[in-house]
Amino acid sequence: MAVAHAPDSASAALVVKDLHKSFAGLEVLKGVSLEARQGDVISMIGSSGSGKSTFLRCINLLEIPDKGIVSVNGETIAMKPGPNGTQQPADMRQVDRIRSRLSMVFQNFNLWTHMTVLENVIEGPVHVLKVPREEAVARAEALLQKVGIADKRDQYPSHLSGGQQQRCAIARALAMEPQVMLFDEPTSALDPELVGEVLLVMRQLAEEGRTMIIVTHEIDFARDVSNEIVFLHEGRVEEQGPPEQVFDDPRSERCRQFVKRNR
Amino acid sequence: MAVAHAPDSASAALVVKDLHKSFAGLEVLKGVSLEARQGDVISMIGSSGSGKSTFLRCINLLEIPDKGIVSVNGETIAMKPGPNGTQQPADMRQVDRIRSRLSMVFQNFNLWTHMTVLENVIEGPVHVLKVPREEAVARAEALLQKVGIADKRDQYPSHLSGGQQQRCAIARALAMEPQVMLFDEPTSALDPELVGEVLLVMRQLAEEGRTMIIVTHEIDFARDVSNEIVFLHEGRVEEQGPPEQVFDDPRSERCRQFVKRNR
Amino acid sequence: KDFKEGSKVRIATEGAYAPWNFTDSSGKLAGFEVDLYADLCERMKVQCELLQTAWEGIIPALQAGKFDAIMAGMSITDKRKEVITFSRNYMGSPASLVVLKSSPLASFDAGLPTISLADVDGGEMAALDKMKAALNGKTVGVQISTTHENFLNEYMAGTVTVKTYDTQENLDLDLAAGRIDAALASLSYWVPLLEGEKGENMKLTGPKMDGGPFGNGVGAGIRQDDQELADMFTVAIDAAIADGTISKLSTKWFGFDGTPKD
Amino acid sequence: MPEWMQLLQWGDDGWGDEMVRGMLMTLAVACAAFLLGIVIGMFGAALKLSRYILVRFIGETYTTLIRGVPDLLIIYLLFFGGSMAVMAVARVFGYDEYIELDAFAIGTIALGTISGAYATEVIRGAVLSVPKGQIEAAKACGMSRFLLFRRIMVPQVARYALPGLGNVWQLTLKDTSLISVVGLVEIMRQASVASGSTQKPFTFYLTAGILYLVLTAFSNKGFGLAEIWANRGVRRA
Amino acid sequence: MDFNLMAEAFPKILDGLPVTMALAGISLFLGFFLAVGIALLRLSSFRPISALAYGFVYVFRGTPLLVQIFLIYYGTGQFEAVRESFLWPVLREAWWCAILALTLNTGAYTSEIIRGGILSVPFGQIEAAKACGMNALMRFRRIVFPQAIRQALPAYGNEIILMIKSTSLASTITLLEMTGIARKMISQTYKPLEIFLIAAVFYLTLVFVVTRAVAYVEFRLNPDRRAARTAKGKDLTTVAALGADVR
Ligand SMILES: Nc1ncnc2c1ncn2[C@@H]1O[C@H](COP(=O)(O)OP(=O)(O)OP(=O)(O)O)[C@@H](O)[C@H]1O
Ligand SMILES: Nc1ncnc2c1ncn2[C@@H]1O[C@H](COP(=O)(O)OP(=O)(O)OP(=O)(O)O)[C@@H](O)[C@H]1O
Ligand SMILES: [Mg+2]
Ligand SMILES: [Mg+2]
Repeated sequence: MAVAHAPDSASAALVVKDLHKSFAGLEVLKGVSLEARQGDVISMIGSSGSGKSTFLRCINLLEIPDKGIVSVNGETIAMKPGPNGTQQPADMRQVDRIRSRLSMVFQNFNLWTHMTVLENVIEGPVHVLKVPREEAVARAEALLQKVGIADKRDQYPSHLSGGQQQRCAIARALAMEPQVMLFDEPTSALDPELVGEVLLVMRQLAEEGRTMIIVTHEIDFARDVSNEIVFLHEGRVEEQGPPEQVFDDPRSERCRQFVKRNR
Repeated sequence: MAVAHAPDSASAALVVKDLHKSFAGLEVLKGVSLEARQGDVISMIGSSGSGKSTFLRCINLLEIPDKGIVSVNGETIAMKPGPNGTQQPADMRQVDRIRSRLSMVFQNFNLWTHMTVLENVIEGPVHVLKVPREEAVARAEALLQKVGIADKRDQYPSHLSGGQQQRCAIARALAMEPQVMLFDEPTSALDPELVGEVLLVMRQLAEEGRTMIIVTHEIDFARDVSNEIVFLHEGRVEEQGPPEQVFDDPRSERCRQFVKRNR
Repeated sequence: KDFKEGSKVRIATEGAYAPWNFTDSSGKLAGFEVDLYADLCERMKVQCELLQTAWEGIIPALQAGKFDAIMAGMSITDKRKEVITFSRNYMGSPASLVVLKSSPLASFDAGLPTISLADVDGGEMAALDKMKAALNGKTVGVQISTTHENFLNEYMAGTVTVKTYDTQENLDLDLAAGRIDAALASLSYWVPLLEGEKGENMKLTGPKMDGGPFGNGVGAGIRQDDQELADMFTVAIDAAIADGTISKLSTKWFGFDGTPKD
Repeated sequence: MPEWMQLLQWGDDGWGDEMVRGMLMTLAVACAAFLLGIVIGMFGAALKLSRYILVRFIGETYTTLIRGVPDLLIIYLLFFGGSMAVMAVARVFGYDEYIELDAFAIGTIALGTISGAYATEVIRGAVLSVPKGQIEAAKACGMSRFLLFRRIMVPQVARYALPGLGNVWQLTLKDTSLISVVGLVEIMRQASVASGSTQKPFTFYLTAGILYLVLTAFSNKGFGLAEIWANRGVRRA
Repeated sequence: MDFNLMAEAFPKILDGLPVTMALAGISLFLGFFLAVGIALLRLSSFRPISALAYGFVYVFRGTPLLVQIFLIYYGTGQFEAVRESFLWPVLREAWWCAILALTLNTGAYTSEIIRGGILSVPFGQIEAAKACGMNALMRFRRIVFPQAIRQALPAYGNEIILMIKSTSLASTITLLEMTGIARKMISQTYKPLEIFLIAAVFYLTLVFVVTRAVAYVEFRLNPDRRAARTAKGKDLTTVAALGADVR
């Protein structure tokens, strides 16, 4: 579905170079690099605990990487050395600005419990992007319609089913109209029908030129939605390429095993 | 895989009759009945918001059904009329007893955050079932091994990846050695490899004669694991039968549509 | 309860109201009333026990029966007489104003050294008027709900601003800080204070006043049911006045002879 | 030797030992009352969270009444009222001497009742903050009410309640100054005796303040450790 | 029971009501903002700042309010330098000293309560706010604070009540509020029970109003803890909250 681009750092929407991250001695990311151009949809697969979520969280600095560079739209997040060998973001204002251009769907949704579904969705646009309220509400309603929970707009997250919460989280991320979207297993709680619909939404977004990084366990979904697959194994990129190659003819033994299980 | 049993109420491990449940005017379950014999593995499928989780939660009385009967191993949970037309469990001791024979894996895990992985797993056996501590620990370690998170035994849940949390939740439920197990999307955060392993564990449990009710979105998994499929639609059982029939030749139009999406 | 010779009598004092009664640094009680109680008990031929209790709640505790008498610098007033009874007074205590030495009031002279408010004659009237004029527009501090406060409200109403303090020490501090122009309290308090370092910058001014609103001196407080105990105290106090014991003790502790006149 | 050091000497020549003894009394009463208050607070919270409106009403009445009535009145009622009641009963049996109730016990009960009302509110707020799912998980594995309470609620409630309970502890610590009316000599009473006897209020009130700070330092340490314990497994953003 | 005395006490204590309410109201208002600031400073990762905030809380929570009022009012007056400084016109007034002491005191206690509330906000929700680019201030204002205050509300209700009662200490520095008047009457009549009972009536009324108001605010702020809203129907339960404690 996506056109092959020539590697071109200038038009790169997201560049990650040599990312390292450890938790209390456990090295989770051992040097991961990734480059995504405008309109790219990259799926990350890999076994549980291989560091996929950590990687996404490092991109928008929810975890501070121990080493490595992240740039979004050509702007590199400046880091400064912190105490005992770690690093820290140099300018929190820059971080906030870059974060407002990224958006993220969390693996466990993290909806704000004190706000209704609608309020969750308009929160970012109204307060971060300063979109006028009526406009934000209109857009939010359209998004909720799209993901099929328009009737739940005035409910609080604790009264939603798992799939409804996940859809609310997706709508919240979409509402930010970000250049780069990070999805952490966005369809885990959805039934096959809804997965199909989310697929449609994502295609549409890709056509609008938005870049997406998707962590997913659904190989079929990954195949359908993405133009590049990254297979993460034990904190390293073990295999990378277009879906056909990674799924149908993987070079690495580990990847072959992983994909095999999925009929 | 499973043998067809003659319907026999006496050996029925779980009987649910005409369950109704509304939330503030929204009728979520509109009379759902289900019968599971020893060793049955029943998968419930249905679109998001159709009431699957609510149904499971009603079985162990986490939600009090507005109407309907639940019996486990022939023992019916006694209810008494509550204020304004609702009902209430008559004997909380009975409810606790029955709950200790059921166990549940929640859609969002609900691990106890103040306990390590191991403590989460041995909590029920040690304190509810009064299993000696060493024995419980030994069994818990075996279970953690089985689901592949033995190395995380002393971590707190908040330091686990999504899939690791889910596996911890599964181990916690298994540790109770219950007669009936309720799984709410037990594989949503797992990669295909792990799904395969969970499948193995479930087969083993079924062979031991345990009864399982599984809510899942993964049609392939449901086909592999269960001897009966229940398709829930808008709070009613729309289609019910062995996997081959429900998936390959559904009678209801709605079910046909739902299953079609899954190639 | 019957009190007679040889009975046991429990007497309460506060232990924090120097020099009437206070605690020394080793925790032992001392002061005018501590000396006096021993003397009176000997005269009454009873076995006495001296207890220490907080001022707040001392009367309810007397009524509840925790002890049988209070000797804690307690003035005999009509209000108190509604709830307990008193022995005769064992100490008279005229009141006086104190000001800072730097104050214009320091040199105030009403023309009379003492005023007895029980029966005011012409000269005393003129002295009171003089005082009124001198204090006009000034702020005077007193300890709350004392006879001194009553005096200001009755005799100086409209001329002075009255500020009330829960303890006498706080009143002293505000006088030193200059928040008030003058303080009114009993001479038995002022005389020892002015001798100490704290009173360095202060001085007595105006006439000494007693009688009328200042009540009838200090006596032992006793439950109303126990009138016979009050009478025993009165007899003993009369004797102590007669042989000069009170005069001696008050001079020792207060620096002046405070033997009550009647 | 500076004057204040002389005043605060140890032994018969100074007030140091008396003040420290007052501090120990404060500590003893406060500890006993605080523990009692926690127990009452747990019951109170249970009452206020009950499904039954009547039970809730009882809890509501308790907290409103106790918090609404001046603390000193509660102490008076318990102390004087208590001993009068006991004496009235004794008189029926022909005994009419004064009966002294144990001041420490009365003080503890009075302060415990008061701090219990405040603890009730703190604990109630904390109970409501425990993630619902974790309670459900406990129910689902068949835990009885008591077990649920002991194994899941207490540790989690502790986490949310500790800062608030720290306030209640401070309150109890300082409310001990009110029990001097029942005859217990604690820090503030000792300070007022000393300042009334020496005419040195600043020295003694400052000393009292410092002694309270010493107590606070120890209790802060304790609460800090308790918070670390209660927050195990919690991630911070 | 001396009912005449009680009847006499009623109007007198009523006179102190405005003083009590003004002292409590003003210091609670100012103290709240102070507390939010202190709580934030305490959670700062910059050590000197959090230590400073801790020191403030430690001292003002750790010493009796009586001692604080005493030192602020009588203590400052001891120094010639203070008496000659520009602060004296303020510190000279018992009223402002009381407000100052009460504000600092409630600020310290409230900051602890708010800190507890802040710590109870689920970690993931703060991350979600970060992820959509909210800066620290906005995160606090929109996500953390609204949730913190929900958790802290019962404890804060305690604090409001304690402040109302704490105003009684203002009588040590010549301000006559309700307890001051009551004590004055007690030391004239020596009938503490009767007079305290009348005072209790006033305090109880205030406390009752406060607890109802707090319960109402708690109810309003926690829609997610209530049952799902019925379509668009009127929220009848809100009205019920005034009568009963609703969860
Ligand atoms: N506590 C509640 N209050 C109000 N409505 C609720 C509550 N719990 C569930 N619902 C509603 O009931 C319906 C069924 O919810 P349920 O969680 O059973 O769905 P589900 O079939 O499990 O969906 P999913 O696959 O998305 O998890 C949903 O529309 C949901 O919004
Ligand atoms: N805060 C933390 N502290 C310690 N260890 C952590 C922390 N967060 C993650 N880990 C560990 O890092 C590893 C990678 O976690 P991560 O969440 O990135 O996995 P994942 O690839 O997203 O897995 P899943 O598919 O199960 O979500 C896991 O082993 C996990 O236990
Ligand atoms: Mg993950
Ligand atoms: Mg569900």
